[in-house]
Amino acid sequence: MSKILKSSELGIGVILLLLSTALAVTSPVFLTGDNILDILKGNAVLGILAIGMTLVIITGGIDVSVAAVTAAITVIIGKLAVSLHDSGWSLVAIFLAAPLVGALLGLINGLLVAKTKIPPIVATLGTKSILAGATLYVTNGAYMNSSDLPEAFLRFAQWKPLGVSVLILIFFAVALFTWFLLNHTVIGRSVVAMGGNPVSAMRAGIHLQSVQLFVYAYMGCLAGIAAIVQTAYTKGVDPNGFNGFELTVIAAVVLGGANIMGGYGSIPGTILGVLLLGVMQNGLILAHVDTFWQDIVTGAIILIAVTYDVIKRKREEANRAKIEIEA
Amino acid sequence: MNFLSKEWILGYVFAGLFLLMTLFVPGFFEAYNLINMLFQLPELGILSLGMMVVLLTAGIDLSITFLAALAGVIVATLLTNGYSVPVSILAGVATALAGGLLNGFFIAVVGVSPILVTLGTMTLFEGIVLLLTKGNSISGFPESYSLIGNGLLGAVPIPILIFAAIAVILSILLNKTAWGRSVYMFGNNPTATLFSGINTTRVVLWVYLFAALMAAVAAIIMTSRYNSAKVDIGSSYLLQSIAVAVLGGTSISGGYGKVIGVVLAVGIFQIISNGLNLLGVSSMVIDMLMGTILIGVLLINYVSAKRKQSQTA
Amino acid sequence: MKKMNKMLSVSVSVLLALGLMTGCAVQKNTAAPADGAAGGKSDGKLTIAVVPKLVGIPYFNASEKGAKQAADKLGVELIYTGPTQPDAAQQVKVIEDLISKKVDVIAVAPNDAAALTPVLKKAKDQGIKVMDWDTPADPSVVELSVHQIDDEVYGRHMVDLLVQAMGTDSGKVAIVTGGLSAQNLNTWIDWSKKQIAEKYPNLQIIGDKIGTDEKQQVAYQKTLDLLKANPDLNGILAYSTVAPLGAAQAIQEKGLQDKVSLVGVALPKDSKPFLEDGSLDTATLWDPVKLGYLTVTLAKDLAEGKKPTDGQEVENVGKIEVKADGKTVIMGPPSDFTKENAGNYDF
Amino acid sequence: MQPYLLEMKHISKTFPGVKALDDVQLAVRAGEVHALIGENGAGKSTLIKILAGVYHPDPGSRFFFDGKEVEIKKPLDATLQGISIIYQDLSLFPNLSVAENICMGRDAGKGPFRLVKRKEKRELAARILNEWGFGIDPDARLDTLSIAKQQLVAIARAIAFEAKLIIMDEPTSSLSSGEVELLYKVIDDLKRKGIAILFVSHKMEELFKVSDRFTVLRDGKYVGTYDRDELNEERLIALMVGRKVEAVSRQETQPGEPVLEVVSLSKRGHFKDVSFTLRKGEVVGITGLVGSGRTELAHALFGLQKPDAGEIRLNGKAVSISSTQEAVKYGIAYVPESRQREGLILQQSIVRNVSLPILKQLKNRLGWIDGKQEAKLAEGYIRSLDIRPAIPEMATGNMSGGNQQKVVIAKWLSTNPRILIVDEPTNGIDIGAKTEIHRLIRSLAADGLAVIVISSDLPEVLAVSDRVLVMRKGTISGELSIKEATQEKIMNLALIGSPKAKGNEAVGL
Repeated sequence: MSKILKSSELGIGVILLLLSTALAVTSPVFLTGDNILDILKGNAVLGILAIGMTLVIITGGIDVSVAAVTAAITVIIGKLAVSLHDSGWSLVAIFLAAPLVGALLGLINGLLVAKTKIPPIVATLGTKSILAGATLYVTNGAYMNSSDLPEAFLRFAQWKPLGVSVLILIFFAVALFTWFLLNHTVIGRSVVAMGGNPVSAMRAGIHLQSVQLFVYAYMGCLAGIAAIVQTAYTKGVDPNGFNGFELTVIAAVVLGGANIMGGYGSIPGTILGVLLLGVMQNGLILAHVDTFWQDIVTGAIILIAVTYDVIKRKREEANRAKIEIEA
Repeated sequence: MNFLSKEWILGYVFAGLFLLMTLFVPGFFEAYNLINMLFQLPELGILSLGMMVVLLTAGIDLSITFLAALAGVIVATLLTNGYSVPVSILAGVATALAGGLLNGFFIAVVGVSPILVTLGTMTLFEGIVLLLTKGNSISGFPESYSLIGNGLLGAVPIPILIFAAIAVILSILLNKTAWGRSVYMFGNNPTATLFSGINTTRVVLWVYLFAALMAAVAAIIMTSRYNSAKVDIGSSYLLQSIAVAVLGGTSISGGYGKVIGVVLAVGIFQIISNGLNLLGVSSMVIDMLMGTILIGVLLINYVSAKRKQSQTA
Repeated sequence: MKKMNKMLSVSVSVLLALGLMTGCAVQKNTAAPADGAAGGKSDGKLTIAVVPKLVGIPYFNASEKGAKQAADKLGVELIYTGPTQPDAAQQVKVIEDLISKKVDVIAVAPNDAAALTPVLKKAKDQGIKVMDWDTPADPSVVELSVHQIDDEVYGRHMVDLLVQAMGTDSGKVAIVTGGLSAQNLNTWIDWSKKQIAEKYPNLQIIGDKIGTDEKQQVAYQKTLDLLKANPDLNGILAYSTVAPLGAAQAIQEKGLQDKVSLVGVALPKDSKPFLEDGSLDTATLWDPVKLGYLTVTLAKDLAEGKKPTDGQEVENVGKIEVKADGKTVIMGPPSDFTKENAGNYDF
Repeated sequence: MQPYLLEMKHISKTFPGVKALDDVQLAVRAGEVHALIGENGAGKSTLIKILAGVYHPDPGSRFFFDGKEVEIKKPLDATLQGISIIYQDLSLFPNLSVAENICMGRDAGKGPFRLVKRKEKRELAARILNEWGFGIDPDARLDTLSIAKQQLVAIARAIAFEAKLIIMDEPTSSLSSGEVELLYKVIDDLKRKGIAILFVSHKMEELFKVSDRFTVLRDGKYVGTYDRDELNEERLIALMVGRKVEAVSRQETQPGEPVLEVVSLSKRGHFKDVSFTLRKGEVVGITGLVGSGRTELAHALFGLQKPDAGEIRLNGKAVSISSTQEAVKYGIAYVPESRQREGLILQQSIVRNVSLPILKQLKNRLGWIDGKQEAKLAEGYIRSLDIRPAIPEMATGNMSGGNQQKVVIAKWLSTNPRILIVDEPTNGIDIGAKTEIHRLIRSLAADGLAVIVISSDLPEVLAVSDRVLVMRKGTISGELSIKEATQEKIMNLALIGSPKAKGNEAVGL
């Protein structure tokens, strides 16, 4: 029990719970299964990207190019769809190409970060502007709608095994897989170890550059999956659809208790962070909060959540010291 | 003199680009265009200096552009309601400082990490501006106000004079005052600085207040130059100001950064964007080039630092 | 010293690489050949700069197409350039650089009309003809104002269309918009509200307009929430070319095509799938290609000192209307796109 | 005579421009504790890093382990051969569980997507912790443990790798006396199981207590290997330094009027009811176990922590010190425990470090920092404290520990303090520099400063103090004058709270 109470996800969990309770009271719709599924589906893209970003942040890095990478891949998906039409290959091609291209783009970030020691925020800021510029230059912002997408892909987008949209299932699968990867595989533990103490990790035989390459490539790969989900979600491709989204992704991760300096971060925490943002957006409309107040409320809740977290941590530390002396 | 320092390398790039543009871009080296650039550069330059000071303490201020928008809207509202120019400007500056104080309070006093606080306040300030303006722009200022952003003193635009004054003052503040020294020291090692009897809370608080002041000054120049205030005015300067500060040699992990570097970096951005615009290059390509240059210059820094290391070690 | 030479050579090679990239980029950008930009008027051709709110979105791509057609046909040099974000500050910079380039006419679609006033004055001082298109600028500085539409007519028209689609003039409607700070959208919304107040007092507007960041997925999510929060909603008015798509998608997803009517500002090509299944009842817009064409045509006339006249027949565009002030041009009434005719357009 | 477990011959290591090791040799037998000693810069850490696979020796170097010639290319090779190293900073992971820390590295080199057998690891960790009686919960997160416990985790990790040779780099530097005893006991156990230990330390006393043989390095060269019986402290120091080092000659001082009176000072969870008086011109040593509240007490005096109850009186007047700048204003100076983390800004120069606390007083007419005055100040201290290298613009990060500590002291002297609190003044500083620091502390007191020295190093406490306060579990368990103080009495006070033990066996924990 005490372990659960101490977990770093607690703060955000409490805030989410309070917010949800308040919303459930004010709006009868909020707690319906339908609405919850909508929230999950609407935030699947954010969730997938945030999960990738969690690994990056655990190693003490950051990737601000994530929105540009995702947007670029949605465009590639669109191009593939158009050139392959309805052939059965289109679906396969999309599902193979998206994560692969993403991983390659991520690898470029990884190489810059690992090999040249350029701070991650700067390196990825650079790749972000290159990639975003290139995407717009190539597409000129041209929008694609569902009639450009293959029939098979649209069927996939609508697929609801067990009554739950496949997009939500992909989100859960990514979460589960990444959680497993992080906690039960060699590379996952290396990621956490590197975040905790890079020098010790090197001494313990962990190849730091490989770990960095891995996290950025994995981030890219998830951006590819997110691009598929996004395309299925909007049934269209909008090269401008991700402008400024990187900050939302980072916000979700840090709200979820990850330490921006590295070392700490968890998949359950990140999911809570994603949900907090999702519930906030959903709830503000359901609760009929005036449009012009919505940003103010959102900003205030973020401030409260992060402050609560810091105060809680400080108190924990003070208590820890006390335990030592009495023992 | 170390001719291979980050700042010198920036100087070479700046001079080289200037030469290249003068030779190959018609209309670049003409009085009108040169003055034009001097009008364009200060907004980003001033915001970048604000960002640089924050970066020196290993912080970041994501709220800077929306804080500028907020200050601009306050100034604009008062001006259009008949208040005098000084009163309106004062109110705008005061509003920005209040915003800076909010950032500073959460960061320096409560101890929340800067990226989180300013992520929250960024949304908060945007919300306040939206609430105040309902998304509309506010315009119609007195002639005397528009002089700030559009006037010339002799042949020199007033905004660039303001920028130059700020750059000089900031240089002095950072290099010659106890506060400036403490900023660098805090950026290198906050604990040791606190343990040296420095009131680090106050140092950091002033850093965010300074950034807020820069936001206010940029806001005044922008609203005056554009004769209007609106929620998203200058919003594209956020990532640009970080990029400029970093290109200028500022270390994102704190403790290193020079005003001259940032000034050169903003000049480089200005020359590229103006020169390529004159050539008729698409804005998208310009964005791409900015990214390439950012990475390129940092790679040069990396290579030269590495070479230096292998020579001295 | 040797070290320094090495460093210099590195710097120079970087610069050269940049120069090369720039060169390629220019070559690719055939719309504005480097030498055309260079001389400006050297070959006697007029240079007309058309500045959209931003580049890289379908709507302004369509206008670019029309503008290019007109430029080719009329034998003028066209520069179609704008910022990559709808930021007034960036737009001002683009115009300032165009002034340096000494173009003959600048036609701008302002992100913020007031913000452009000083720079447009500057352009005039340099002897450049100044006009606006798509969205009006400060009327005191522009010599010509090309409106695709009469804002009042358009705003009211949207409400009429919605009532028509709902089949009743009573019920609850909601307003979804692209960006809360988009000037032209806000103007239309205000006229629509006026129309509701004056003509359909039984229509009730729920809450304030809902901003969607010019992003389809956001419009989609927020409309979903809106539908849930207001189960008795009868109609939605969606402004901006992206918002109606997201809103339609939400209606489609919840199977509310018959219950909730949707009228929006949208391009026919993008909205076709939604028109077909009834989630979007009517999309209403002008032809942005024609708008681009008209803008360049009138810009050339402006440069040559010709004034537009009411009822003038413009080739490839049709009859135009000129308001009493002699400089406000209206392209014509909006086109309504429905499932029947949406397939006939290629924008 | 049994064969050597480890034999290194003709080891050289050249860095660009520097020959760090020049034909050095080292031979360690199984089951012995072998001390590797030398001053800072003698090449100890380079040799250790070669052993650990971090550095590669120059060609011609030969390396035998367990009877065969081996080549160690990367850290993992060393671990797999059975060489484990416990770094001074322990090299553990604060964000991972004890079990994972113990098993970290076991999977290195395996495919990245191999599964981690967490249950197996936990069992292994639990077994080792249990067998060796370390009393640590394998599921606890490392950063919830004390440094001493973390050290045991590091040892458990070496055991888990079935290490035949464990290298301990300054293992006792952050341990208090009682914890050190526990470590000795563990070392004994390791020896009994045939594990060799290569022990690096600066503390003479402990070297003689635990080591069987000594290898001495000086200036990157091999001086010799000696049995314990061949050596005494004096001889060993002479071998290390290459000259004779005189012990601190004690200048007797006459304590003046009370400067600082602490009355019933308490801070919940840290210390309770602490009272003592500090006089002008005297040095008071405060010792006790790490975690006994010594550093926290110093923090309270320096305004870093607010006490809950009690009074601090300066020159008879009660004051409340709520921030470091107030402490400085009252003439209190604090040389913190960690030179590198808390004491210095390593990236910055000597000048800038020295002037930091008095920047506001260095103003010229314009209100700017007076650069000339600042440089003069630093140069003055460089001369008077004999700081080397005597380059004012030198970044402090590139200096040796002893000189770094002098810069910290110079920084505080610049504020003209009346009270100087020094926390672990010679941690990780080599012998020559250590006595120099001790002499400096004595001479400062002789000049009228009131000094508190907090230290776990009992010989140091006895060498510099006029009076010794011993803390135990947050309270002062006893006070001894320098005449009556002995190491044994201090230990008893620290461990059981009374100066007399019933029997010596009770001390060993």
